[in-house]
Amino acid sequence: MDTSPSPLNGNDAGHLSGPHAEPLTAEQLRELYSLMVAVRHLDTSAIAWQRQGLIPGYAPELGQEAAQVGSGYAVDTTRDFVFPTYREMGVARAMGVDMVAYMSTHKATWHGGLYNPIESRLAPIQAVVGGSVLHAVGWAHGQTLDQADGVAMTYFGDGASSQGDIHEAMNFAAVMKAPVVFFVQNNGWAISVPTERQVAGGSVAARAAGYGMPALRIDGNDVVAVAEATRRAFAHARAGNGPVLIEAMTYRRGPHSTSDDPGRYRSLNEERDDAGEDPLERFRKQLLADGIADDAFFAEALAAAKAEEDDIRAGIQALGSRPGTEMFDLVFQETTPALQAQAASWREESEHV
Amino acid sequence: MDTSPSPLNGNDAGHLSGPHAEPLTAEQLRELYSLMVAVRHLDTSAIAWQRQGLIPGYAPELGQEAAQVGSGYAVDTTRDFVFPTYREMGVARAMGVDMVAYMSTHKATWHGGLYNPIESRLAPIQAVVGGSVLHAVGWAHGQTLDQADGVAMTYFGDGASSQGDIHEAMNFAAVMKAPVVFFVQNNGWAISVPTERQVAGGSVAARAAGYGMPALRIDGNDVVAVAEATRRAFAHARAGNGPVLIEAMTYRRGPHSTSDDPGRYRSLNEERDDAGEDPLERFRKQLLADGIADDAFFAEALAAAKAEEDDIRAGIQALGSRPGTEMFDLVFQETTPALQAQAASWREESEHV
Amino acid sequence: MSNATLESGAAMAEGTARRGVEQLSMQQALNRALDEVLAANPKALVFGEDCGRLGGVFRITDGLQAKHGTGRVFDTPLAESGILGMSVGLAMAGFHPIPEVQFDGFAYPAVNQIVCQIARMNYRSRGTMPMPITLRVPSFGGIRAPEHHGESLEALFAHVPGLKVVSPSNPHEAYHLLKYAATRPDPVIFMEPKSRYWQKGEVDFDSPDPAGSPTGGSPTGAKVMRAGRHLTLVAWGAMVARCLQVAELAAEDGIDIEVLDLRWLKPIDEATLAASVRKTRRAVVVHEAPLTSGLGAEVAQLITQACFDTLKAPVERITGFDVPYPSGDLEDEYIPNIDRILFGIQRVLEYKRG
Amino acid sequence: MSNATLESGAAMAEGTARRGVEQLSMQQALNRALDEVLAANPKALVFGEDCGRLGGVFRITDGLQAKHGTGRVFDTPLAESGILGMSVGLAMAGFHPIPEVQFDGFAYPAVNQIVCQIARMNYRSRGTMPMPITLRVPSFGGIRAPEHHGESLEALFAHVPGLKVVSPSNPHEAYHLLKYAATRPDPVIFMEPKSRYWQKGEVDFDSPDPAGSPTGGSPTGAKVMRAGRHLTLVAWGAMVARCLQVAELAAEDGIDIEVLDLRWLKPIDEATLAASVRKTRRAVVVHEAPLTSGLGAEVAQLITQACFDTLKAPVERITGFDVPYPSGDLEDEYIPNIDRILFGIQRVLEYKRG
Ligand SMILES: Cc1ncc(C[n+]2csc(CCOP(=O)(O)OP(=O)(O)O)c2C)c(N)n1
Ligand SMILES: Cc1ncc(C[n+]2csc(CCOP(=O)(O)OP(=O)(O)O)c2C)c(N)n1
Ligand SMILES: [Mg+2]
Ligand SMILES: [Mg+2]
Repeated sequence: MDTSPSPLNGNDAGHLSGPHAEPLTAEQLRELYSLMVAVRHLDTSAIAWQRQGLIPGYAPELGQEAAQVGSGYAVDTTRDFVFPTYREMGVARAMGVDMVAYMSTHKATWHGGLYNPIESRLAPIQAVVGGSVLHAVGWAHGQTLDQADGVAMTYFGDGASSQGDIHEAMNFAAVMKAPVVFFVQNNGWAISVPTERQVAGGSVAARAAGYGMPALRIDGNDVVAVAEATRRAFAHARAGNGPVLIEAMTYRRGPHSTSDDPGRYRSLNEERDDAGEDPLERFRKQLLADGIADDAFFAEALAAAKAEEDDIRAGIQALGSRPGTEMFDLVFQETTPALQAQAASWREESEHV
Repeated sequence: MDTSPSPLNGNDAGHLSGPHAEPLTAEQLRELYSLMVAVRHLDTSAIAWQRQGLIPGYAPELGQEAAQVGSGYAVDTTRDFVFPTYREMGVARAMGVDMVAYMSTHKATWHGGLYNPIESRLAPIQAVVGGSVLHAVGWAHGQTLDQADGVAMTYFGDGASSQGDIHEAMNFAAVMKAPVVFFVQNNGWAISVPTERQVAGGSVAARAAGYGMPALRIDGNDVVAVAEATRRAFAHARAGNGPVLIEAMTYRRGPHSTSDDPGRYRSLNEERDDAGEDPLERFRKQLLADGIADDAFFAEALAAAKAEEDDIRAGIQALGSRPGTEMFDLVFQETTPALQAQAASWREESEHV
Repeated sequence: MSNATLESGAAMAEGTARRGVEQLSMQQALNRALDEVLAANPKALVFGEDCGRLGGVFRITDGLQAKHGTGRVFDTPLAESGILGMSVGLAMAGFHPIPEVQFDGFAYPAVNQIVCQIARMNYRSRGTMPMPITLRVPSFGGIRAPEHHGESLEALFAHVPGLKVVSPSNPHEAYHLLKYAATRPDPVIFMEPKSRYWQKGEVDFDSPDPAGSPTGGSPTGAKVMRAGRHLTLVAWGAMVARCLQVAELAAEDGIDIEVLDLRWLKPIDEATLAASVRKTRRAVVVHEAPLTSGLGAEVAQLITQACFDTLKAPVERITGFDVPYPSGDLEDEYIPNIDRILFGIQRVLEYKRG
Repeated sequence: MSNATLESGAAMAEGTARRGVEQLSMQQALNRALDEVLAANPKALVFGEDCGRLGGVFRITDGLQAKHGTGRVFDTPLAESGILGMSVGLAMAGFHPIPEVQFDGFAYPAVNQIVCQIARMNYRSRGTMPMPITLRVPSFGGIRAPEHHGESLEALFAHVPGLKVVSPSNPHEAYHLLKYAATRPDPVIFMEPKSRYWQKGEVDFDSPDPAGSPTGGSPTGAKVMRAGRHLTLVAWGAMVARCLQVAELAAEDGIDIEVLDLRWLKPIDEATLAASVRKTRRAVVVHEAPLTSGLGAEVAQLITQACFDTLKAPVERITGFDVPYPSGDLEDEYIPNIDRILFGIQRVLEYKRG
């Protein structure tokens, strides 16, 4: 796989414009590595938490750390806004979202997560496949109307690409020239269905040309390539050139979720052959080879990741259930008499008062 | 505009395969002309019928006769199946559907039309934009499962191309290699919205490449080009090569429907400039120039069209309302006690018995 | 919503200057309300299929693009899920979207965005991302239209937690309810009775409560449109006018009918409903939607719960049948007509415990 | 449907050979039913997201692809409207599609195809294009799942003319109702109570009517699961088991409760409902869906209409609240629990006029 981001379209639109960003500094590369280690460690820990009964379920992102950290790192949280699926823990972490609040969704504390999406610049966790992609288009069009310079980035998978909403979103964005980055993580699978029986033509990026939209199909396991492609896409959209699609080719190395059993649809041999090199290990080797980081740095990063995980686990353990009144109080901005009556009878009957 | 059908895709899939059909004979060309005149005459008559109060409304297809007659003519009604929208009168006529039964929908006699869709090989008239495109995919996949050789052709407009279902249909069809011809009439308008504010990238055909599907973008006002492109697409799909998309570039010369007022969104000058030459007049000139037909033939064709319209009008005039019991009897194959009770009370109260 | 009677809609928004009374069609009244909402709130946006240049197929948005600009009033591509999904994002960005779906039946492709996103985003985001979206849906039947152009989706919408649903019955209600709905911080489905678009009526701009209304009206809650003693007819949308006609006819036979315009289909004003039926002791609910699992069941059950002791007969429902909305003339058989409503009234009045 | 009691489902289909009784989970019973339907009808097809190789996320279709081939049992791309729209075309071509949507909440993207196409094609085509589509929807809550994985859509479906809706409450019902539904010529929404998938129970393959059932059962209509004299509890899906528990508890206090499994949510078996409440004179309806405009309103109103004279108290509804389905522990507060049902029963039993 070619590691440099390459425009897929032969047409004019295929060339991204907008100011070119400086290459990543050594400091930034190390930061990317630290983020990836933190994410990897939290991700594998979360599976252990689930086995230990601390959380009821989890959707691992093992193997997608480069795609998630690299793209999340490119977000300018002072003006951009991100729309995740249910699997973007690495994006949230790279954006600096409170991770106890984020992981609370996996403790089944609150569906959308407990973080404040407005302050975090990260929309609530979204369980409908493809559900939020149109939201990004609306938010981005709002930037145009407000003459502001924020860009919306929306994540979706190879499976989600089959949903009608994805098409409507791309068409709306391209018609309105909305500043949107469509970030596709093509991780090879939608639960048990491989990309080749999901994505006709084989590439989500190839769809972009049909909307006159530029697309980049990149090596999603190369964190630097991902970060740079995402920055280019942001610059292009921010400069008023309309939407861009990035298809990051990666691999879901783990199960779909902690209740999935991948052995039913793929063999360990297939996993090994298709997954390619581990993005974290690969980045480590590259940093070493380039003399940007050494074993001491890697050890330190891992230690920091472990300490971070300890804190997050403690935070998750400390999370109690949400009070039942929230069920009623958070439905509307202006509540209704019927809802108040239901809340009252619930209180009476549940609390036996 | 180039009048020859040209594959749009640079990729392999761009070349249609399947046996080549013989060129159209002089007899067939005259038949096409007669059909176009019949359709033109019925279409303009229907507008008059609406003004006279014979029918409550109508969706004219003025200007789309070549696209409709040419494509409908290519259908093999012994094995293929066609899925129309609300504007395919010309297709129905070219396929030999009973025109009183077809036009009954515009008398508001029965929403789907009174013709038998199974026998006519034409699905009921469809008012949901894009609503039946997936049906064609399912029907076509049924052919694959049955190892039969029928092809499904589904019609939709430039406006409908924005619907999510269209994307899902193309992706399903291409993933399953279903024998479907997606026939797009790009008539420049979706009610008041022109194609350039509807179809990002400007071409529905250009979307096909993203699914690895061949597409033809053709002059939809050239009936011969349309018929030949459609035959090629059928041959390709019938030979097991999967779906094909045809985008027939044409122009809606009339209002969207008899209740529309195009003066609110386009000027007569714009209409004249954008519509191009009348497809019927153009074909007439061509037949004359090629010595295939003469004025006597044209006069005869028109006389036949008028006679036909007389019969259809008489048939429509004679159509009474459907009996109210049909409301209840046609809901299910196996009715329910609740529905029978409602039918009984309706009978009692409406017929005052 | 509960305290909202305090702010009496238009009159407050426009200050205290009296603006008087005009004869308008419902189409004009809705157009006026949108115009004023756009003028008052720079974050309000009006969009949908053919809403811009054409002014909508029913001309409800006529002239608004010319006046407020193509940024505020615009055409979208032909995709209802896209329109509603985009509305979510615009709301997140601080706008007040007022989208239109062209006809009731074309709300179905957007149900996923309406139910799973619009209705739940305030909840999911713990109140940080309100969804002030006013979805206009030209609704109900009665205009001999093609298939899917005569649907009544109120039961579907009313069942969805997080949505509010309202339907005006005349130009005055249309003006005030739309102005009210389009300034709320919660999503409201605004169901316009398309068969009434061209009917004229008096609009009192100064107060949601028309002069001479039997109850103190407000843009929230139900409204008694005609006081009566013998039976309560409950209706909404286009059926209110029909029920008023029925009441006139019944009056000739000495039957004194109270007509209640439910207005808000969610939340339902149980108090006004109960007060009316406690007085009349008999009720008939009328709607165009199919009978089974229609909103009439909810209304009937609320009445029965509240008035079980006083009810003289079970609440009767006169509704559309459990059949797809029919074509042409059959429309008159499907939509509750005067005869069927009168039969229902008769059954209730003649009910004997047995 | 009305005459369908004549053919008693499985027993007929399999001839007269006795097949006996087995202990199965609902997952196994459904899997068995699908296997037999596929074997008996070469035009039957099973498909959906992950239905093939994986056997479905709940393993309902486990092993079916291996046994019946990839043509008969297959995975689709991830698009629910696509799945249902394709089903329409397959039905037109003479197949009997048995599609699955992976979870209740993901039926919403397919609502347009379900409501405007599947439910109406038989009508639109004047009976020439029947839609024998059996849509399996893993439904209702109770498994601490992510958002949109615990929805109850029965009120929406029951309101749609042209659809039939059924929900099994135990493995025996699951086996017989699915075999019955999947051999009907009309579209049936088959709502599987996912929280009951792993509960075992006795399946009598020879007759839809389990040995010892108080009523002569059949795959149509409602079924009395426990006879009682003081009050009728009406429920469906997972709530039936809960109501049976409640009845046991109430029995300790000398309260004799009849539990009615509604089974068919459209058409509703009014006769059995009325017969039960005429006897007990009191009724409580229990469902997981939100209260307002839920199917409980329809059931309550049908009871009230039929039993107005004998009812001792208004029918009570114990339901989910008008809030989005909540996360985690709050699920136990939202779904009607034993306490809330007992409170409701108490209110009805203690109701005094006046
Ligand atoms: C509309 C919808 N349909 C079905 C599901 C169930 N589901 C959850 S994840 C998933 C697969 C998604 O695959 P992909 O988009 O590739 O994302 P990935 O899981 O690989 O990150 C499915 C079918 C859903 N959440 N939403
Ligand atoms: C789902 C849906 N949304 C909206 C409409 C209302 N409507 C009817 S025709 C039409 C425009 C269709 O344009 P196009 O697909 O280009 O077909 P044309 O009318 O030009 O033949 C619209 C918006 C509809 N019928 N269905
Ligand atoms: Mg994937
Ligand atoms: Mg068009």
